[in-house]
Amino acid sequence: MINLLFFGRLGDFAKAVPSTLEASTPAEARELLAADFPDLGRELYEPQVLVSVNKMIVPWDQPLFEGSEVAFLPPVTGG
Amino acid sequence: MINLLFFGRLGDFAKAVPSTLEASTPAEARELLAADFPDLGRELYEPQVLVSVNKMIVPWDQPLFEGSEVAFLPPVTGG
Amino acid sequence: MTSRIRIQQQDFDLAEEYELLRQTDSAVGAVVTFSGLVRDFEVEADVGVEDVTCAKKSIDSLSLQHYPGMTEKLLEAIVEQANTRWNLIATTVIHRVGDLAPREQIVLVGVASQHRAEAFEAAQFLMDYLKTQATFWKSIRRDNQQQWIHSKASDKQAAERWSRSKDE
Amino acid sequence: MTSRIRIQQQDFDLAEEYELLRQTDSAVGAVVTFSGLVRDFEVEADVGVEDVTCAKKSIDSLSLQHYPGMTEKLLEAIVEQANTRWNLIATTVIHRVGDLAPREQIVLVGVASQHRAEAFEAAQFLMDYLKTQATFWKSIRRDNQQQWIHSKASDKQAAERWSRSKDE
Repeated sequence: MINLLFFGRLGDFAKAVPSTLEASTPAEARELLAADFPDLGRELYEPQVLVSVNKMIVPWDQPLFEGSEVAFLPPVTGG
Repeated sequence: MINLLFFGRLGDFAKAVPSTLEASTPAEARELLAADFPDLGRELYEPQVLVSVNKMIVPWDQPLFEGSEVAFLPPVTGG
Repeated sequence: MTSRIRIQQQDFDLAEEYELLRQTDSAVGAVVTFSGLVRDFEVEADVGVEDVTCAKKSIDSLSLQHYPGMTEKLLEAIVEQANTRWNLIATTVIHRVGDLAPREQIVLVGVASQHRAEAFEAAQFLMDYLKTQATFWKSIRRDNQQQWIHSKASDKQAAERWSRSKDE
Repeated sequence: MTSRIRIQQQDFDLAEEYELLRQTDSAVGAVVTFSGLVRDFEVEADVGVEDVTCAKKSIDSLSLQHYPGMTEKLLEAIVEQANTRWNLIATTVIHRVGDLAPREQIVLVGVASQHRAEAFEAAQFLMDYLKTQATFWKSIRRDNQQQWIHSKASDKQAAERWSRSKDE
């Protein structure tokens, strides 16, 4: 099981989404989420959305392990 | 008569210089000063030295009038 | 280099942070501070059929979310990059999170160095990178509706100029 | 634009000036301040027969002379130029004169604007022009001897970059 986090506008689309999932890469997690939650899926496939695993930005095919924290990050807007 | 002011390092060379003079341009004032005070003269002829009349930077041939305030300004070093 | 990084809900005191920066060392000749404040409006693009117009729309409040644990690491990396590029004596980065009203302080970046050029450049660099790399997300509230702010192309461009060359 | 220009012997309070800048208008989104401090040394060039070396020499105090009446006019002109180039909401320029000990504040430049780029650029512009155009002269005291500071080529170059083009 991996833990899921959604930030910024992605959080609005992820209100009904479970906080854990079985997936071996972020890409697979995104695919599974898009199948069940098409509105969220459209957002996650936006090219500007990045993914982090355990608080490091990673490529979408990064291998995941039990307990990995996977966060979906829209473009940042701080400052 | 015109009034003379010397700023920065020029002040060190102008301690014995009278505070007024008869001159029709800053160039003439400088010439008269250089004749009487050769050390000051060398400083005043440095190309970086500017002259102001009544607190405005002017060319050396600017006409002077009774009571004009002529200031000799070495490169500034504030801030 | 002395570096202070804080992410907090409460307000900060520029005077206090400035004193810490200037007192770090007797070699400090320049201190630059940048404070970002909540304006009472946001500029929004209205994309029409034939053209794009920009309108100022007033806001009731701003809200800042961040990714705890990740933001701190990213800010540390940004400060470390600035310190590699310039010869800095001390830096301060404070970013607030949570709900903020118009006119409140959002962010403070402060840099102490020997000379002014490096303090100015490093402060600008820190802000440009913070805006485009640190995991903060801003939303505005207006008429009881929350709306996420879009990232700005101008911020991306501002950050990109630092990767072109050091002296550009 | 609100502009405050002061030349004074007494110290200034950054916090007070910052509050004035940020409270000018609810459209203020960015405030940049630059503070110049007296360092406890001056870098001096020793011109030898074969090469030029630079040495840090400690100082006891700094003294600032200016041309009353002329300096104010020049600072006003510099601020006016900045305001023509950038869209500014408020500016503050304070320069101290007289004797200053190491670690004391010499100069403050503050700029409030809507966006950070213009505040950063205008503050840098004000400092670069103040350094090369305002009628201040600095001397240092060391072992009871007064010595006038030479103007720096780097300051002249810093000011010249603004005349090349607005966006460079």
